[in-house]
Amino acid sequence: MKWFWCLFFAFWPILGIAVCLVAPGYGWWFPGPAASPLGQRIDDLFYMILIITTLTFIGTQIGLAYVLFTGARRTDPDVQEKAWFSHGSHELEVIWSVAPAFILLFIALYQLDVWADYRVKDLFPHEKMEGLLSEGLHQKRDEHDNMHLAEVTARQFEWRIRYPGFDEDGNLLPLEREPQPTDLYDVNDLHLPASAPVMIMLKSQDVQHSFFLPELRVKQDAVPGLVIPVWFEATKKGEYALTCAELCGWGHYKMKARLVAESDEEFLEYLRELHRKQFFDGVVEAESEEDEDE
Amino acid sequence: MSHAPAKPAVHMGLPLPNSKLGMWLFLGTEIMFFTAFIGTYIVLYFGSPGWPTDNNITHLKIWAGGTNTFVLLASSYFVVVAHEAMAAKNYKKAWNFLALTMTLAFLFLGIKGIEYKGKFDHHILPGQIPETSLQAIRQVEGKLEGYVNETTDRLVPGDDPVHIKLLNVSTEAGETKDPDKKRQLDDLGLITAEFNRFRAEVSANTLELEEAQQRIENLHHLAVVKLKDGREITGAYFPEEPPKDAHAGHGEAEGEAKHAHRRETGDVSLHRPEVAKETRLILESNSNTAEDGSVQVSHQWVVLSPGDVEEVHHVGEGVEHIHIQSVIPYGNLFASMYFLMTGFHAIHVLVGMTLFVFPLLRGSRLDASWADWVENSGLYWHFVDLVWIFLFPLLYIVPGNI
Amino acid sequence: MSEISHDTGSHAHDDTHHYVNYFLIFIALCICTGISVLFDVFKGGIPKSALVFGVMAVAVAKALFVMTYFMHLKFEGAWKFIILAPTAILAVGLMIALAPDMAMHYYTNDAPQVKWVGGEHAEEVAETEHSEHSEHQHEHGGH
Amino acid sequence: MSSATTTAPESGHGHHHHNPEDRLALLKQIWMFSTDHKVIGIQFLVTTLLMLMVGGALALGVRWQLAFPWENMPFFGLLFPTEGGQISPEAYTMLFTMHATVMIFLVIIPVLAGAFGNFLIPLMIGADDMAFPILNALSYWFMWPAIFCFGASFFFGGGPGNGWTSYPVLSAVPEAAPGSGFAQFFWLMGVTLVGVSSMMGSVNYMTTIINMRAPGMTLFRMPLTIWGMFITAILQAFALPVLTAAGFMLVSDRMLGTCFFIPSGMVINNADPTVGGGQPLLWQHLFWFYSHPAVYIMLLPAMGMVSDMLACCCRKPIFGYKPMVYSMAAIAGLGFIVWGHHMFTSGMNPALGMTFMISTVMIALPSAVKVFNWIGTIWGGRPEFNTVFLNCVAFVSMFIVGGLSGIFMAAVPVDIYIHDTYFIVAHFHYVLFGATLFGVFGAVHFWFPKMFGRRMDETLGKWHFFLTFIGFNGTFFPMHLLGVAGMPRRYADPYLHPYLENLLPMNQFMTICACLMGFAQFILLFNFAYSLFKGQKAGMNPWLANGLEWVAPSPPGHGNFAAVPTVYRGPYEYSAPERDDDHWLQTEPPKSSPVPEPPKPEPTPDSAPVGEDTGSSS
Repeated sequence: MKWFWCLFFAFWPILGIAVCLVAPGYGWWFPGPAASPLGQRIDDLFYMILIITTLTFIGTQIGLAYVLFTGARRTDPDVQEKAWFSHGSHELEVIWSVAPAFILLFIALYQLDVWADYRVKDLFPHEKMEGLLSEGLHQKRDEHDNMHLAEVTARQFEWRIRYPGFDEDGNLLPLEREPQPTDLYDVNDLHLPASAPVMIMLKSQDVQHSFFLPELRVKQDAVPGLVIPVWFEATKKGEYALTCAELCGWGHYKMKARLVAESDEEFLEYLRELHRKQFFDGVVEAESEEDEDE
Repeated sequence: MSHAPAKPAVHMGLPLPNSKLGMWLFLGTEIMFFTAFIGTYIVLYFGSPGWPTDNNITHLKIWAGGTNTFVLLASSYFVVVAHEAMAAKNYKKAWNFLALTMTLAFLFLGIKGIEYKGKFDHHILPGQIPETSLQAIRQVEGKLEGYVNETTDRLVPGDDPVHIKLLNVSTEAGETKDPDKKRQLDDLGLITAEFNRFRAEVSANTLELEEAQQRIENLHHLAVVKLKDGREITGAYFPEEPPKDAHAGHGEAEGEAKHAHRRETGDVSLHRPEVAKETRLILESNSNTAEDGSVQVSHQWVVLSPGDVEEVHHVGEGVEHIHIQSVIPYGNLFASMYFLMTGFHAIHVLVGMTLFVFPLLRGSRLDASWADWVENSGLYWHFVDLVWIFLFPLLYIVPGNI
Repeated sequence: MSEISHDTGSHAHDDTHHYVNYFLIFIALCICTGISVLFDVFKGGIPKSALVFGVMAVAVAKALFVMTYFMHLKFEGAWKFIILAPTAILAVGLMIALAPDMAMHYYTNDAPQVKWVGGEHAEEVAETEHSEHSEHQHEHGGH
Repeated sequence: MSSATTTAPESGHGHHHHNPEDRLALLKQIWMFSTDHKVIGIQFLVTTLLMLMVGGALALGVRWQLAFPWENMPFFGLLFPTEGGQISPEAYTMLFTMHATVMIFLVIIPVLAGAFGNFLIPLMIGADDMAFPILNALSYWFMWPAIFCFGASFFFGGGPGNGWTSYPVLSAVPEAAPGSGFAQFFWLMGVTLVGVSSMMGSVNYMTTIINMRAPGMTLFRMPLTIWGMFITAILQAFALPVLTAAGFMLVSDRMLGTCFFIPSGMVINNADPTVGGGQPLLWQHLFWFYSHPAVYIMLLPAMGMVSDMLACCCRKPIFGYKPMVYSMAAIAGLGFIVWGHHMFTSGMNPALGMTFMISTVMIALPSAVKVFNWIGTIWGGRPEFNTVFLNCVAFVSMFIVGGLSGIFMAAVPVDIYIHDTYFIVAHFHYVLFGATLFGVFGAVHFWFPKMFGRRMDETLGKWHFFLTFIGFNGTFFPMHLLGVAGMPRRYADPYLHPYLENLLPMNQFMTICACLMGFAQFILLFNFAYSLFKGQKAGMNPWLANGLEWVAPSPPGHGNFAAVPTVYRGPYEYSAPERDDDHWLQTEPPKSSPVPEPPKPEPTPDSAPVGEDTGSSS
């Protein structure tokens, strides 16, 4: 029976690793490769830690299996051997304290810059964002204007999105902190350019939510009372899932929205369309209703 | 401890009785408990752009805090003396000093009670302080609505919802035989009409804080004035000299500006004309139904001499307790912190007092077996004192200076 | 707690410590309290930071007096450090750790009263508050 | 009972006085207000095992919904006859909230500190009882109002649907979770009462361990179980008051109109805008200041008990006793400064995030040292593959997984992605169930003879272990993959989102495994009840272990020891070469001095060895 248990404990880590190896084939893995440069760095970090932990896992499990097997052998009726009377080994303790310490310290320090790039305001890619706004979108800008392209306000249980509007000449205005009469609104449908990093203001209207773009590896809580800037960059055009990752009430699972990353022109055209709908003077009512149905 | 006293102490450990060690460890946990409160207070204070620091606004009384500090220090001293007396086997003295401590504890709570009463009187209570002008106006609107609904419910019997009952107020007033009740219903009708006008303006968002304040003041003075010439005027009635302008500090220019603004919107009701002393002044409101069916209200100041007035029936007395509260940004947070910290401190005072009750109840039978009890509850009492030593400057003196 | 067996221990312990004039300590504490009240009285004449520092220093001094003498810590063994040091470190550490998030806002604080306090109304508020208050008093006095 | 010096180990069936009447008398005491630490320990054990079944049932409800969303739920569905047996999303939030609440506050914390802490501490250090027996009894009886409060919260509307973390503003404003009005209040009161109970326990344990050790039981002769309990008590004593304070603030936010955690201007569920100026992040800080150390509260005693059991089962001294103690102290010390890693995506200051990240990564170090030492303990041992040993090996093996997956979320950038996904769920189940509960199962089997004088059935025990282990890994290992696939926690219906649709079969597989695991627990309960009356009689020392508890009768009478035992060595001197036996009781005097030396007087406070751990745990 003891051999059975030895095999039992040796078998399951092998099974675990096997499952992990086949999982990507069944789609039980990341929802696609990271669709943003920062996401790729996060993935790289994930795989690096995965390799380190897998090696440690294999090492410790082999060690465990080994000591179990030798222990089991020692209890055979014909081996009347006493257990090894040892209170430990100073050298071993030092080795297995210092070696992991260096590895852990390496992991801790290695990742700092990814975190800093993601969250420290001074390290945001301001220049690229500025370039997108003034050249790509031809936005008329002062130096003091912020670089947000949209304001996302989470509420139970939807995402409300506010875009800047156009001035009389049809130029895109900067997005102000306070709502403006020219602003454009949409719900659960976030359109943004894919050509450069973009930044949004994240707010909450009621409770805490979390802005989660799985394919882009972006997650940031929307904290009531705070306006949090979030930047990300979609590397290719397309639709991405936008979900809520912080419990926000019974309908938490329903906060389903999408991020549409598109070209600058498509984005501007989308805003113009919003503008047309929103400031439609209501003369041809039937037509506008049809528009909304679409 | 478990062993018999005759045996030498054979257990390992510290040269302390378990009870004292346990008390010290417990005090460690208590320190963390108050750390959470004090830490919360400190970080929220710094995190709020405008903590209310004017003691006139927050009704913090520094003399009360200072006296209480002194009271607690004295009680702490008495406990120490009591403990010493226990050690010296002078149980009578110990009892007396414990009793003194108890008295001071009551004194502490009494002073605390006076402070709390001041806060209650001025509604410096968590959740009840408006922090922007809009909130102040909305709050008074809610209070007025509460008054109207409550009075309606009281005066009009039946199970109908309040808004149905309100429609029936005038009918009821016409039908009732009881003159007293009729007058009450009439009053209610007048107040409701004023309230509805107030509310309409609030929801239209055209009301500034000081205008709202004037409105409420007018409402307080709402009266039905019967004149000698038989006329009856309903409106805000100011019998004495015009009350001193509450907003004198704002200067003429601003007042003028406001005036102009109101004239534009066709409402001249808000600024009382300057009249001589001993003149009665009443704001008359006339409502006319316009062609399109909407009700238009016009206001007009009527100046009366005392001789004109035959009888005054004050309608606004019922709502005189309803005021617009001072706007205190971050006042709720202040009130929350104040009551939380002092409240939990007061609970600890009560617990300490409970601890002292037991030896006090022993009376003249207090003996050596209570020495540990007195020492440990003394330790607890000193801790209560310690907390207050920090609460006093943090709550009363430091705010506004950093 | 009232077991007789403890008495021997605690009394033996009590006998070892020195006589303390508790009344003197009490007077010192009262003087300290007086000083902190004086700080408040002469608010105008002292730099604000000095005032805060002074008041808190007085509070710490009072706390130390109470702990050393009233709570007999002066006469206790080394265990007092073992119990109190971690507590003190944790207590201070918690506040320090809370400060970057709660006391300093890395992200924009978005609340109506922030606009009210910091924005256009800033001066007006101060004034209206004051006048409202006096009016308040007046009304209450009138009744 | 003879004194410790003459105590000979007895194998199998002992001669002394435990007959069925004794056990019945013991059982009767369970229902009474007893101040005996053993009875209180057993009371805690029975209560928590029952609560384990409740918490497990709630978990199965959650699993059912994830595997068969919106299909009629067996058993739980009966509570929702109007929906035709479907559960509502509100009920789903209540299910996972209460599952976590019951498991954390009513199972794991009380089973470790309450049940085993109470039963073992006085026995293992050679005391006759706790320092404050009445306080001890109160700490048990405060559990019942807590259980009542948690129970009551079920019956108010939607129940407390805010997760066990109960983040404001959701939990602070009743309108935010319609129907949770009084439920959330009762829930918070329940947490507070559990806190009071734990607080009384922890002060008691610390005093007992510091002051009531038998002569000769120096700090470094204490079994690791005692070290675990001691450090746990310290963690509880200094972290829990902060949560209690925060709990009071949250209650008053809900009930009294204060605004510590409610910012102003929030329009919640079309109610009036909130008034206030508080900060929701404050709760998260205060909550995790306790609840992160609580994770170690839920782990350290199990680590200690597993160390004791492994040494005994392998007939071998613990490998690196002092490193084990130091790493426990280090875990506790670091455990106080890592709470922020629960808030990496919460909008915390990035600088604070970096600090917390480094401390979090470093806490893996003492955990690693412990794992290596456990493997070292088995290395060269002579293990008997009994239920106790199997559970202990499972503990080590599962803890490795839980510990390693922790490194992923310690890395903030990776945590940005996996935060609040099933990866987190996988991680903490591997630590709390995989490690702690397997340790507890082992401990139940190991100390059952001491509690009741009879052994638990080996065959049933092994079946229970086998099925639980399979079911456990089948349930929780795939959760890592769900997390990597980006499935957020607490979703009543993840398949609403297209990118999660292909995870349904895996969820169904996990649910089946969870049912298997749930079924296996009935074997444990049956074994427990059966062995109570029919189990093989155990003598004083059925495992031939060294600890002080094994020189007391099984079950120990009131006062535990006939005479105060004297301790001559540490508890792990198994297989010493100079002896014929492979064990060496702590109370057995050295051969060189047959006459026991008079016990050493108390050490002076300056040499008080407690300093080493309290100091570093700050």
